[in-house]
Amino acid sequence: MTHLLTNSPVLPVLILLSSALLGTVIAWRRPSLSWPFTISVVAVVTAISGYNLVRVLREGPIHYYQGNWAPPIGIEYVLDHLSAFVMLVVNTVALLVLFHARVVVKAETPGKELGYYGTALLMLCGFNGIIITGDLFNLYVFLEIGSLSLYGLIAVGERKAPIAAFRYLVMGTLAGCFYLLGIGFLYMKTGSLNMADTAAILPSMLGQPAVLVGLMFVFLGMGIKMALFPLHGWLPDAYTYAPSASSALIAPIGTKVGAYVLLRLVYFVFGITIIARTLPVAKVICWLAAAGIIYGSILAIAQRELKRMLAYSSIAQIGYVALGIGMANRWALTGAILHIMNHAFMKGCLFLTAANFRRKLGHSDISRFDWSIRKKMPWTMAAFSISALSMIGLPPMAGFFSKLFLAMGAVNGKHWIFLVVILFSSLLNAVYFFRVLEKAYLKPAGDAEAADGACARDEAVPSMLIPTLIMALLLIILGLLSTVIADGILAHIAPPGL
Amino acid sequence: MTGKSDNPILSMISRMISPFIMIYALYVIFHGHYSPGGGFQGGTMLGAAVILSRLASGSELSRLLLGKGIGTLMGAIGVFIYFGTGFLAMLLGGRFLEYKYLARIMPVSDAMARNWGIQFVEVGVGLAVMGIMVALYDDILTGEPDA
Amino acid sequence: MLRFLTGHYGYWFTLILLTIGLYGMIFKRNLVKKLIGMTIFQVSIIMFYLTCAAKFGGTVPVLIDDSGPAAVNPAAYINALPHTLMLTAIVVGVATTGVAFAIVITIYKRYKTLDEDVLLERMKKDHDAPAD
Amino acid sequence: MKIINYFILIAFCGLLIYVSLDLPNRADLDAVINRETSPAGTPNAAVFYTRHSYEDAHTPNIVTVILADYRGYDTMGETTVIFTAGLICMMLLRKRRKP
Repeated sequence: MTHLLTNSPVLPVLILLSSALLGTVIAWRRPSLSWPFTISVVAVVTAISGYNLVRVLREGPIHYYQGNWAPPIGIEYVLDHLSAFVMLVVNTVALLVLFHARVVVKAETPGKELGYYGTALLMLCGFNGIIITGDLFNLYVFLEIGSLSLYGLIAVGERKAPIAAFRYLVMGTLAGCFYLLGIGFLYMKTGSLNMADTAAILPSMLGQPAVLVGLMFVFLGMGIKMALFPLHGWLPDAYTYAPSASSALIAPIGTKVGAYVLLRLVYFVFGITIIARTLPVAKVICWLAAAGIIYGSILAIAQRELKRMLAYSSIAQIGYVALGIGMANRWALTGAILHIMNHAFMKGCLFLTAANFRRKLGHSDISRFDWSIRKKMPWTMAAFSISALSMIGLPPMAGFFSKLFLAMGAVNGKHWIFLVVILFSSLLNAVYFFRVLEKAYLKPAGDAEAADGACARDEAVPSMLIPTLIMALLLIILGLLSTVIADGILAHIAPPGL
Repeated sequence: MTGKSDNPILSMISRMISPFIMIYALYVIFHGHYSPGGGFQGGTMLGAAVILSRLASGSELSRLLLGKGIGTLMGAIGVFIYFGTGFLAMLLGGRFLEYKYLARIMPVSDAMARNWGIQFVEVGVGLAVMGIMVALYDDILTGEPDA
Repeated sequence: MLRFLTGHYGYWFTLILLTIGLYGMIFKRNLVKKLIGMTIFQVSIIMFYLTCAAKFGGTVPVLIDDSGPAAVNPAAYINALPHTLMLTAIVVGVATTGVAFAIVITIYKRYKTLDEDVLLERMKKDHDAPAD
Repeated sequence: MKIINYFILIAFCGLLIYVSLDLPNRADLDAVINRETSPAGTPNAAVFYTRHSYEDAHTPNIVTVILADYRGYDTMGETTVIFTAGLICMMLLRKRRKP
């Protein structure tokens, strides 16, 4: 057994892959078994990724060679503080969302549990594979596994879901092809596919056009995957029309992995010199991110439907992460990684509450909210309020600390405009969240039945409520722990030249 | 073309040809070490042979060749063979997909153990590709009047 | 100059294919034609990788004389790595096209059209109907 | 809206022309990817495969050795891609069994 644990970096991906296969075969015989099987597998994977993080903190970065071939020859898995941390966040959020998904999947996509849980496991396998790999082409293969599963999870929804899924598929495949073209140019110039090896070769050929255009294409591909501002066309429809369980699974994890890949490639492969001086990619990322924050926040205010509002707020929040990546100093980088974690939990909690509303009230239209909700679903509203306050950035909750780090990064880098953007957008966040809170707590209910305030408590089923409350609770705990996380884990992430 | 194709020549020829396509596909899979070929090319040809019989003699008749629902299951088995070989190497003490350690349970040298490892993997890939090709054809066809 | 031309004409053919693929994806209204454009785009990237793999006077990467590592002359065999990568890219292209056609079929079953503009109108008509 | 599309297409074309001018000649032997060691001193993977594939796996076909042994993990990921496509088509298109 201890021998297996020496292979712990590769275990999460392998377990998820084999359980997706096994799960399909098992559930073929007894469909009722697919949900418990999936939950136990994701729980085991979360435990292993927790063990991986502890192991990295103890032993420092771990390099795992597939088939025991050294890096330029074989494929290498790099488990350092950044990848172990993001893997733990992704797996924890997925565990909580999948725990919540049992009732919703049975209600919204009856009879499709067999394929649904298999695809969810494969999506997680793809994303874990992206986060931990140290090889450029291997990242493309697992990017395709993750993206294909996303298209499937969205397309299984109701009337308009396939159209949103088709649009996402065309843009996602285009992004994958841009990324492949980008590493094609890099391979033609450097002759190596390993990230660390390419990073060592690139300084000798810094200003050459092929390397710069390769960087541009990789950035373009990952920009579409993480829905950076001008490339976000697919996101609002995809999150709104997907079934509730899928949008709760995709929103916290999908765009974050794209941001993680951009961060990994820009800092650890291309290096600071290329993105800051020879080609102002850092500046471009910053300005697109700032425009995205403002655009996303303003459009979120204008939305009538809760899930569409959350989709536009996702575009704004991924703008924060991109801003942190673009500002290229230690504070901003820590803020970006912290915001990947915070936003994963916040958006997960918000989409779970939206799923609860859809399940119990039959709709999630903001205009039809009134204070009967507070009486009918007090706990779900409490979770919604906590995550809304965290999105706005109030101190005890986690959202405040990541915005704090980003603001200090802006001050440190003397980017005054971005500092203004961060503070002003927090105001915009407040506007579109308080609009919902105000309706849910203060707007007198129209119909008589709720007028005397005696409407019965119609709370969501416990199996849907517990994960939502756990996530809300985690937001507060992570908020208090954020300085510990920043100093303990994120301080060790030292991209060369920063 | 309803049910049994009304063109006897077509169904007769397809029934004669598809076995030979399959034999050549097996040759491509197993001869992948010495000549261009391997799991993917062979698996696609196997899938093509089954789909040829589906097209020519209709799905009912062709169900005897390969059942309707078995495609995805066969794909799962194929990927499991690939994963199993790598995991077996890991259980025997090496890293994942390190076929050298298969030599511990096979009476061959390290290099030949890798040769056999590659062979098992190619068979797994061939099976997976064939299963999924036929499954895709069947799924896209559900609900249509039988081709 | 001739050396430059003979060395780069391969890339320009790939470039033309890439542009045609992108044109198909952006400008065509029919969903299936978008998919055709996407497939052209994927295949042209495969062509690009294969033009990188060529070597002057190199043959198929199957070893003829199996003598030791020192005796093998790498210049005699073309670069095998891009060919391996493109096996993977071809299969990814097939899988994506398969899923895309599955989605197009579900769209056609529900909206009875494959034209994007008609589709958007019917989606809006749905929108005014009671919430889905 | 049309203008933006045309602009995207032309910009894409321009970028590709700009790159193709800098790429090495198509089949010359002293390009960076065909040299023994890369500029940073690490061994070049492609040449290593050509030399050591028979010694490591007694298999003349170099592509098969790379495919299944040196970069075998890529191929497993790719077989998973096929299986994902099969699973998704089964999920989307197959009629629900009557419970």
